[in-house]
Amino acid sequence: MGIAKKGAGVVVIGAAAALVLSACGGGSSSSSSSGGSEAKAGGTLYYLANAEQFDQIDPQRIYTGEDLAFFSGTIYRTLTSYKFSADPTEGTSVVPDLATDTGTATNGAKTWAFTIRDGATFQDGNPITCADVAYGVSRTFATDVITGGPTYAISMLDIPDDPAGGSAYKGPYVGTGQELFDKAVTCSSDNKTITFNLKRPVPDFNYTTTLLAFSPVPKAADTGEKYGDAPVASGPYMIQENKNGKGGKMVLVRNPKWDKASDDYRPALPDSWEVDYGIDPKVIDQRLIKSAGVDATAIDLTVEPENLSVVYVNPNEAQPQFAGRAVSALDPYVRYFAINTKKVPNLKIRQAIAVALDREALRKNAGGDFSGDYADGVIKPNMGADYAPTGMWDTLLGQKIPDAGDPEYAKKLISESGEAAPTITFDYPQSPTADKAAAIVVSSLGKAGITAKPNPIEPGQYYGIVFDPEKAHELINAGWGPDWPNASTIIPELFTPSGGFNLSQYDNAEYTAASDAAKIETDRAKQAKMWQDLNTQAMKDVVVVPTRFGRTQRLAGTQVNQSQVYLWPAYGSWPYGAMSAN
Amino acid sequence: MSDSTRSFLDVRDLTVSFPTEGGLVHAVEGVSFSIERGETLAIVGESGSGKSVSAQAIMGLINRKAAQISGEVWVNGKDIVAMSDDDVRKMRGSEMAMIFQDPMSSLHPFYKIGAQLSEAVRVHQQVSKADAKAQAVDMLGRVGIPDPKSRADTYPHQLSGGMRQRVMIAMALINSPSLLIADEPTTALDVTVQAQILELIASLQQEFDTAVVLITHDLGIVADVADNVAVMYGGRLVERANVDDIFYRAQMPYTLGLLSSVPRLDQVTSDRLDPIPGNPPSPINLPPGCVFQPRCSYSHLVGGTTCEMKRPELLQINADHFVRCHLDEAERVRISTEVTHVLHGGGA
Amino acid sequence: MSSYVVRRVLSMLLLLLLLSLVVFILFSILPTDPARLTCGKSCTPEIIEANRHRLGLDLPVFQQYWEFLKGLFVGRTYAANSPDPINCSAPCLGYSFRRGEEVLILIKDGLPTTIWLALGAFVFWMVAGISLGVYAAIRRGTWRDKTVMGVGLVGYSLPSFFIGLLAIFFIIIKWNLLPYPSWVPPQEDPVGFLQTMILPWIILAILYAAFYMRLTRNQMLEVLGEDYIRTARAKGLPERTVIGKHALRAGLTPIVTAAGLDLAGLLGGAIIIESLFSLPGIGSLAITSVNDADLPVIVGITLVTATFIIVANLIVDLLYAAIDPRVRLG
Amino acid sequence: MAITESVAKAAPVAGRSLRQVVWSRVRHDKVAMTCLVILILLYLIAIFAPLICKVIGVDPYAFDGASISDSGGAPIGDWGGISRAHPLGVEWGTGRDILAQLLFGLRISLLIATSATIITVFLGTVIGIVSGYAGGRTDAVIGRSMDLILAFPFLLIILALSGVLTQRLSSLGVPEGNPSRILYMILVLSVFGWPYLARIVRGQVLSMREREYVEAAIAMGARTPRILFREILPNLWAPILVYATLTLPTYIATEAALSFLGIGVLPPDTSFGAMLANSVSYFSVVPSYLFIPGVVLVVLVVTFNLVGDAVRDALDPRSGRV
Repeated sequence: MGIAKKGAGVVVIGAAAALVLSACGGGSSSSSSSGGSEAKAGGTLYYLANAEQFDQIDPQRIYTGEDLAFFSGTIYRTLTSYKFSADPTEGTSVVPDLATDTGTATNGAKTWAFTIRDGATFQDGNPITCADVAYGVSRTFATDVITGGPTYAISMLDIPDDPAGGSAYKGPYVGTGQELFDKAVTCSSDNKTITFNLKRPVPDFNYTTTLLAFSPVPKAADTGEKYGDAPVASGPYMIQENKNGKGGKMVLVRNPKWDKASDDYRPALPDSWEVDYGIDPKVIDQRLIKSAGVDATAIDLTVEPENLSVVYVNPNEAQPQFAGRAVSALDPYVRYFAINTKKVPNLKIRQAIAVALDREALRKNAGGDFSGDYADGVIKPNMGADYAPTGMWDTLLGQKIPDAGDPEYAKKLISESGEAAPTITFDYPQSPTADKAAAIVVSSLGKAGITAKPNPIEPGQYYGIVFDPEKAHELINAGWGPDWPNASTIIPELFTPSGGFNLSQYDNAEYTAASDAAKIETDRAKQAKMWQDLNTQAMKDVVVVPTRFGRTQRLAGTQVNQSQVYLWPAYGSWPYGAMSAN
Repeated sequence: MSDSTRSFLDVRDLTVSFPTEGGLVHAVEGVSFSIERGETLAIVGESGSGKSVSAQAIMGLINRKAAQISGEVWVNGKDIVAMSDDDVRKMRGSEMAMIFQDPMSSLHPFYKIGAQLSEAVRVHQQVSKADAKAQAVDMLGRVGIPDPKSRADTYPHQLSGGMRQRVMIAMALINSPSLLIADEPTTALDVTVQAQILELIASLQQEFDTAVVLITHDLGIVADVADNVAVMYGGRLVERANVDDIFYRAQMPYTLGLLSSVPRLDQVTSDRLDPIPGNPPSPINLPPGCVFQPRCSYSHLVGGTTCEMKRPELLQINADHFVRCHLDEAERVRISTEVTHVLHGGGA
Repeated sequence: MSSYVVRRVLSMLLLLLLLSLVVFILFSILPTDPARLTCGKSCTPEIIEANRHRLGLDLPVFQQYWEFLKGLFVGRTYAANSPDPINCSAPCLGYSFRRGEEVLILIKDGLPTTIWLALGAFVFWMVAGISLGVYAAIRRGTWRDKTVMGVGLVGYSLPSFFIGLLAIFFIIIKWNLLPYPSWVPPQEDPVGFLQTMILPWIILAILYAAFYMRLTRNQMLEVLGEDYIRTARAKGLPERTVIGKHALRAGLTPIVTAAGLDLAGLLGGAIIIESLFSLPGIGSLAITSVNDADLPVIVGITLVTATFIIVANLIVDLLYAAIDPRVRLG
Repeated sequence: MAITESVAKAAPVAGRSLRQVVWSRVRHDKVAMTCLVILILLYLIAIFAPLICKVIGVDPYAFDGASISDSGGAPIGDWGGISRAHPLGVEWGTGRDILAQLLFGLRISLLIATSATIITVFLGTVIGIVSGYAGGRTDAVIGRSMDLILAFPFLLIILALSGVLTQRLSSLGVPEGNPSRILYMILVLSVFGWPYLARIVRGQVLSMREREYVEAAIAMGARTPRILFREILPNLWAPILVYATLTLPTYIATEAALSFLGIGVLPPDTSFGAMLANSVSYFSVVPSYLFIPGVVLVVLVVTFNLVGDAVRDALDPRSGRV
């Protein structure tokens, strides 16, 4: 789930918060879950958003952590889901949801089967069947209509590629290659058990199935492009109204057809949810700090820098009056600068850039220790086994590099590179804070004789531009978090040509091969080691310059039940499905 | 009600001066004259001589905040200068009215003339809109506007200059004022129309027994309509007499200058015609002595520097003939006869 | 008269046509590829190509323009060949794939807020501007005049976004005199509406008020020197009538003209104020669309705003004729 | 806003001797003279900003990590960390010196506004004269295009096109980055600014065409360009001067607004608008971020307007004090 998506706020006030706002992820929750009274049913929870709309409401198209967490907790059910828990390991463990269990893998993890629970129905009362799930999955293949969503189904399901590009199956609308899909995804005679036949072993496929891309869609109700306008709910809530833009809101009310008996995953305590769009970040802060009236049961996604000292003593401790309702925790994101290896092929130069960069100033500008810890790779410590220190700043670059950078050494590297000191352009989504970061990049690289030109891009267009090989420049600001706690959703995505987030345009055959091998490694421990090495390898090759393991701060109102006020490791989001009002 | 001793309009020692960046501007200084109902007084003089200012002072149209006014202006037994602005306002348009020089710009372009007239009615009389309108139409008819009923619904720009001036006159007389001040009522109009307008004024004067103050620089008009004439120069009254005295027995060199600068049809040779040399004085710094001295071709006849240094008094020659000059009587009479003789075709 | 209006309307339409063409050409050179924006991170050239075709972006600019024009009158259908074509009924100002909404509807949604904002500010600035201007003119030269003009000059010099920020800082944050602005339609919550709008109104009005004050003053000074004002006084009209009726009526005409155009301009959205006070009006829509490179919306707003202004031009001229009988139309 | 009216009013028929009259009038206007002096000072400050910064010992680009807190990046000390080293405090998160940023911001602000005004005046005058003198089709075409330009929501257009047009400029050989961006600002301001002046000038020319000296010149068979620029232009300087002096401040304000909306100069450089935009995130904690650049901006604009007014009044006493 890239920071790629999620709408930026109004440039005037919102932009400053755009990046932070889209932050979401896993990690240990600190100043939270300090008891709090017993969870009670009823009431309304308010989600105060700066964004003016959800990027996507169509289940197959949702790909932002926060949104996945929100919608899977409220209106959509998937075969499997993550346990609601603040604990890093528990909180990222898979539990059955629409399926009776977490799936059974056979054929060396190349075949996965799930059985759908009895009594699970759509909001129109029709029972949810295997066919509905299969149909939902099939929509992913209509890449011209169902855009923006994860494409694991395409890359994993056992369907040949189309020589002309993409999959041989073109999705349910065109219908081309339907038979291939029906071979790959089969339903039992009672239409209850769904079987996925995969290209390659996917040991953690039941993690993949937590994605809403694998949630059921009744074929009859599918309106393709516009399905998101009136989706059919399978979860405890359904959309009563949704008006985008400033002053707009989405209201979720109870889905009368949802049967508690068929769903022991979601407590679904509140009577309704209200998402208020397009509120100014300063306003959100003020309202949650005051926490008056309906704001007592409100939640937000970020705390503005100016209020950090109001709410927190330090990144790990909230001010007394906010204890229990202020969260400050590592999010799942790694913030980094991708180096376009096509435009900067010379390793020494890439090293010089990494060496010269003043990461200390950058971190300070982002909010100091509130903004996270120095990163040494693209895999975060809270990824568990997959993480191991890469030693990027100690050994990989030839010597120890201070956080503030080492211009002299950078100069030396450049002279060794046999090239003149380069002139590079730095792409970043514009906001006052990002502008200051750009200033830091320019001057710190300048100290090493590297001429850097800032290239601010409107946040809303940012990824549209930097993904375009013609338009992307040498240095690209980015952030990435895993789709589930396995580096298989990081390394291949970021560093292989087939990856969806390969901003570095890194194409190293050997590396790609190793990555592919790691993907299909069924021994988790072995796999973890492989990811660790690939992570280190990428850093050694300076494909990216990791700057921060991101940290996020957010607030909940005084009347939000505090036993669920924590950052859910699964998505680094609120545990929406579990939250309730006192 | 005017008391017997005082004339209907009695201006006494009127002085108007405006403070400006450049200093105090003495527009009018020590002007006195009087006139009865039914009479016509013509005030003549070059532009800047203070004619119009005097007239506006009489109408109380001069903003007292912007100017210093002293002296007395008795209209029908009430002293305008001493009255409150609002009382004067109430008299304007009812007891005294004024016609302006340029009929083109003196009517409000946005309102129908009927409306503009009835407005004048309704300020001073408690009558219904309808009545006021009726009066307006009637008045328009009386000032010789054909088809007044429909004309009342036209806008000023739809009328000719002459017609507009008639409208102005109608507006001035609609409340049958006893004093009418006409400030160069005809200068903006072409000759044929001029005559008509003057006749109109005259006839209406008969009808309402109005006292008319006619301000002009055109002696031709004066000869036709005025009973008395007041000659102004540099803000001062330099000669005042009945019309015959002015035309045949004027004694002030300036008056004579004016007379001789009038082109006359019966004057075969125009070479006789000699305009006054030089320009009128700037009202800001008037010469210390006789204001006319710098242009006066006779001041050398007065011994020493009297004309340069000493302000001449207003001398009374006979019952209603006054003159302001340092020359002694004999000299004045001599010059007068000399000039007038020539003018009236006696000589050559 | 009527023939004049017809002629004006025709030339107006011509101007609009020209304008829309210019807008189209201007924006056809924008770098960001809307097709690229419609497809997320997992994006292949094929997908982009497909999208581009579906959005009709593979057509030459002029054909796209033609499609657009046609859409205005007969409506149009996007992605006709896909399973779920998007129908945009006439008048179709275009379709925002970014927001999955017809441009016209987006603008309609924003318009009420913007209209409320513009009208409110309009009232404020006209009342303040004209009354102060007249006052200064009557008192010309006095210290009162000088003070009013001085204040006016400062007001004229205050950048609206700066006073906007000041207002937010003091009135809302420091002194808590007003709640944070959050738009509600008046019919839903009049109090909240006023609480939200009062600041934007005043701040938007200040600049204009200052300008109209100066304008009014100059106009009045000019008119008060006119002969017909002297005539009015000679009639014995009370000063109140002279100023309030004769002078004001004549002095107002150019003010009306300017006011009409300014109001029209505001109906196109006050970008800065709307953004500062997060009012969901055309201005906010505009800025968001700019940030998202949501071309159809930008084009739509540009055209709508321009239309307002051009129409206002016509109305103002008619008004002018209504006020000043000397003006002949045609 | 339709500044045209006021200026048109302010434009008397310029006689040759008017020049001295105006100057003497302005000279006797104490306020105006004070402002004039201030303006000259401001321009000097802008020109010598780098030098001044050196003298005071501040640097707009130097990051002073020591002056900001390590957690949250807030400046250490009251009022944005005002200290001997940083007279007006430092920027949140970077510790860059506010005073230095102001001085350099002033530089950019004046550069853009001044050049834009010059270009605007040039365009407006030339086009206005041509359209007024040529009349006929030329006049009609120019008139239409003015309507066209004035009908555009220019703020929106400027924002929407900034990216691409800036690139175009660089591809046309203008150095990438700030040069192109500044040039873009100057150009768009001028492009959307000239019609107002052109209208005024056109009006003046129309009334002037009939004047004796022009007719005389025509009668004497003078060539059109000569008539335009020898006979007519000299008599237009009054309205042009007034327009220029009143336009400059509006351009300063507009430029600030634009950079507030994020299309200003690139980092590490900054401008008033950018500083104000930046202040938004912090001003409830550090008000000085808002006040310092804001006040400077206002003072700048007010001073310009006062001078502009003085000139206008001098040219047209009616519009000014008695």
